[in-house]
Amino acid sequence: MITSTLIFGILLISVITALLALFLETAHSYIADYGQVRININNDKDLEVNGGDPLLSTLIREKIFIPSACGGKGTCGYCKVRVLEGGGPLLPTESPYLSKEEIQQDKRISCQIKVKSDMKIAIPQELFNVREYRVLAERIEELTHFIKGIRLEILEPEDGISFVPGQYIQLQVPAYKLSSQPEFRAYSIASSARDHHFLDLVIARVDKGIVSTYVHDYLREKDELIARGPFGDFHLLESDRDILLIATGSGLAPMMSILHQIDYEHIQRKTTLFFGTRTPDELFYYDELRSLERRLKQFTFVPTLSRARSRDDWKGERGRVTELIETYIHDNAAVDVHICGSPPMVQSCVDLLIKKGIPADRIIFDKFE
Amino acid sequence: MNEISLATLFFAAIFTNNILLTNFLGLCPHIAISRDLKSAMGIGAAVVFVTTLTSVLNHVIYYNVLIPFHLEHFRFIIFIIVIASFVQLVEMTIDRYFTRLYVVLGIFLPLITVNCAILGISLFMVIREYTFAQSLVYGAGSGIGWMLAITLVGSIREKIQKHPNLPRGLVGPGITLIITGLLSLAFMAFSGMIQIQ
Amino acid sequence: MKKGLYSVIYMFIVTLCFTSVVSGVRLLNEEKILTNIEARRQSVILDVLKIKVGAGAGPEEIVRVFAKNVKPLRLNEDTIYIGYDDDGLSVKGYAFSVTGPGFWGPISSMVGIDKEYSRIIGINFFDNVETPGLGARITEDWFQAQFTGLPLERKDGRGRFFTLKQAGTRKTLKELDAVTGATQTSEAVDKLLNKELNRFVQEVVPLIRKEI
Amino acid sequence: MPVLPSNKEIFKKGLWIENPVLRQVLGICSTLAVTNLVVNTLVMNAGLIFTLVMSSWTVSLLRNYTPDRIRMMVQMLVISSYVIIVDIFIKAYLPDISVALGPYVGLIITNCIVMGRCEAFARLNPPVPALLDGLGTSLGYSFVLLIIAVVRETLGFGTILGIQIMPDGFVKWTIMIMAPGAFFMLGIFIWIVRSFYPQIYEEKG
Repeated sequence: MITSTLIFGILLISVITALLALFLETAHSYIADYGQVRININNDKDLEVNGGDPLLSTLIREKIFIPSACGGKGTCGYCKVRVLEGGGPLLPTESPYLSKEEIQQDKRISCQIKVKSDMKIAIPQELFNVREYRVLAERIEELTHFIKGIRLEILEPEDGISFVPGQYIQLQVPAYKLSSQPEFRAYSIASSARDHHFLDLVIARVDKGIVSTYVHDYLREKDELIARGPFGDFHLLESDRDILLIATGSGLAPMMSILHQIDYEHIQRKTTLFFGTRTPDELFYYDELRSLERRLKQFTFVPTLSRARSRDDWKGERGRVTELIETYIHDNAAVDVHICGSPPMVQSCVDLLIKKGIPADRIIFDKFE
Repeated sequence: MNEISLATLFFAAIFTNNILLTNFLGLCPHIAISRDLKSAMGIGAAVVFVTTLTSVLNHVIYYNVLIPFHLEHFRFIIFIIVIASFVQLVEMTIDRYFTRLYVVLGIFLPLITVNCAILGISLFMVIREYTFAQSLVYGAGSGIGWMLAITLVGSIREKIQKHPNLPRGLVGPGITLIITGLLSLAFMAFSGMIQIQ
Repeated sequence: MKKGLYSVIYMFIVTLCFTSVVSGVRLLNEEKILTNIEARRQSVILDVLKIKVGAGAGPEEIVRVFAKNVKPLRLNEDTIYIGYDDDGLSVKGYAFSVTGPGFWGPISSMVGIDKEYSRIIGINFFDNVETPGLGARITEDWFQAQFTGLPLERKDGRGRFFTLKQAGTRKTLKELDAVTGATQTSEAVDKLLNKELNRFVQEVVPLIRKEI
Repeated sequence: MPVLPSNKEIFKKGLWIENPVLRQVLGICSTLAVTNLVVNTLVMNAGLIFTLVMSSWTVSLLRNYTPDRIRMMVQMLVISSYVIIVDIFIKAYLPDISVALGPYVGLIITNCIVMGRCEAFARLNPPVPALLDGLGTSLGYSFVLLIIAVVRETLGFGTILGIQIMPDGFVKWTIMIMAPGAFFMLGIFIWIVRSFYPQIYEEKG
């Protein structure tokens, strides 16, 4: 008797929920059917999706993961996406999370707006493009006594990698003496973004660093590795102002990629690169940069040495990159500044530039630990 | 069983036993959406609408399906699923056919599916053994009480948020909670107002 | 439509699994829950009859003491609990429950009366849905303890047994402190208990006398 | 430069860096009401931890089979089933506390954190990380509410877990037991933490 009531109860509840599910499904197919719509991402990729759902969950279905904390409840405001067309009017649930600037940039809260018609959106490349690659160490060369340049060939996937100059990838090395499990570290890409099948990385030896030690001491040409990416939002700032690039040590890598971009996109903005090292033999990519300087008349290369000795026969600048800023950059200069290197160097450069009246939104940096 | 008059219950649900200020229900959207008055009113209206209808709906289901078949212990499941699917359905309908209403009110509906206040009202209704009419009045009253609290906090917050002397750590949720606390204190003064019949 | 059908079947199966598990867990614990509910009800009766149970006694111990010291007596629609002393022979008092509207919902209380039907020996408001920190303070010891010793007599057999006064203004034994800030709850308690005590004295006591 | 999170980091993130109460101020609804006594808070927290961990795990297991449109209903079903189990256990083994908690146990269902973690993390990730995320988040949440409960009980009743700790002459802060006390405490607590760790809790925008 008890068991039969029990089983009947369970069945009844299941029938009720199933009926509700049926109800919702029917309602969905009659009320919320907006048919097939097209979402264009970054002017590049088109997605064919079923309309009617919020943008956030539609993108998740397409394996594009916009970060969000509250799970589409509109209470965290993290899932911002630029919607260029087809977003409809700004909703009151979005406005609390968007500043005036963001509204001007067409930023929207993606869990709140629904996909009802064709849309055009822009999302950070890193969210759209992150993939895992099987790569081959095609060439390893010694750039200085503690920096190696490695060239990776992308074996898989076959269509290679797409990234924005300035971005980085995560390189994974297998378990070895220093580490019982595979480890990965982030390295900026130095090669041209036009080259989808090869990546140049600049890897400085870090004392006891698991990945850098592996690369320096164990990695041989033709070895295979895993890489993930691209990540990061370091990029060439768009305006018609002059361009200033400041790098120390391996921070030169993303600058190289950006210089390639200036070259192939024929960007005519006046460009200056400050590159600081300690001694002349640490100045890697020197010849390449000098020849680029000869070829591009808008580009000036200014290396500086902080510990040049008299026997080095150095005719260029001496001192730190901050001293170059003091000499070369006048107050309130119309310039976009891009900085890459150690955190203290980045910090002192930023402080100095702000003091010189360069607005903070014209300075972009990537700190290398 | 329960003899509270409808008028008393209605006012008590708004003032003396405000669902937000004395029972802490519906705090998440309260903190998130109370940044400005306009959104506060939008979500408040959506809550009034949903609480009124779901408390009635759940009342009917509880007394006509769950009790006769001895399924009371499954009430959590049924109540929340009814609320979730009801809200989803209403939102779909408004979105499709009443676009203007959608921007003002409909957009808030998905946010309040899991609003504790709505399930809370359904549960209180059962525990306190309200009749059908009492459930309707209690649902509506609690919804209005919630709306009142969020609009009050929203309008205070709009002013205080921009004050330059506001400590940085308090910006956002900190100050909202303190305003809510003060309001809750103020609402305690209502407790002598309503006479039981 | 195929997708719709999948959703419906999926929902059905998932619900079936989960409700089965929940029912199983419930079935396993049902007896324990019922004992707990029973023990809670019985401990309230023991409390108002001032029959002592060892401190920290579990539900089983309460049920045992209750079975030994208390006998229920059905009188028409009322159930009276007769409490006996440990010898099991001499009557210690009578307990009966009083339920009625509070401010927010029903308030249930158990009242213990001495064997001469002349005084309250204990009261316990065991169930209410009043506001925590306000009306719900009627369950606090100081409030309940005030009733102990309250004589069950009225002038000329009319008027009230007691009145709840603003805290701190009580002058006689029949004036009790109300809960500050909980006017409605206090009034409800006042009205309910006076009415039900009256009914007990007028209607139930003669019935008990007849039975014993 | 960020790295992809390991399991340990997922756990740590929930516990402190992305602490749901302090950072997003989510999910305080149902539990704040019972923070006037430490013991009630402990029981509610245990219930919440169980519910969140188990629902995250279950939602993650079902993630590849659940149709999107009824996702909400399925999650609700999973969560409320676990909450009923919690309710049954509290009723069976902690009867006194069950009476004190009343309907609030049931309201764990609508705790925004449970839904939030299921929606935002569990339904997109494999079971083990989902479980750890649930554990970290719920522990972080419990930790904050416990601190609030300790302060409220100490000031409001002069006791902790029912044991008197304040001197006899101590005047109880009745306001702490009542609703406003909870709002003030949480507000002040968030204020203190955000003042000490502005870098973590900086509002983006």
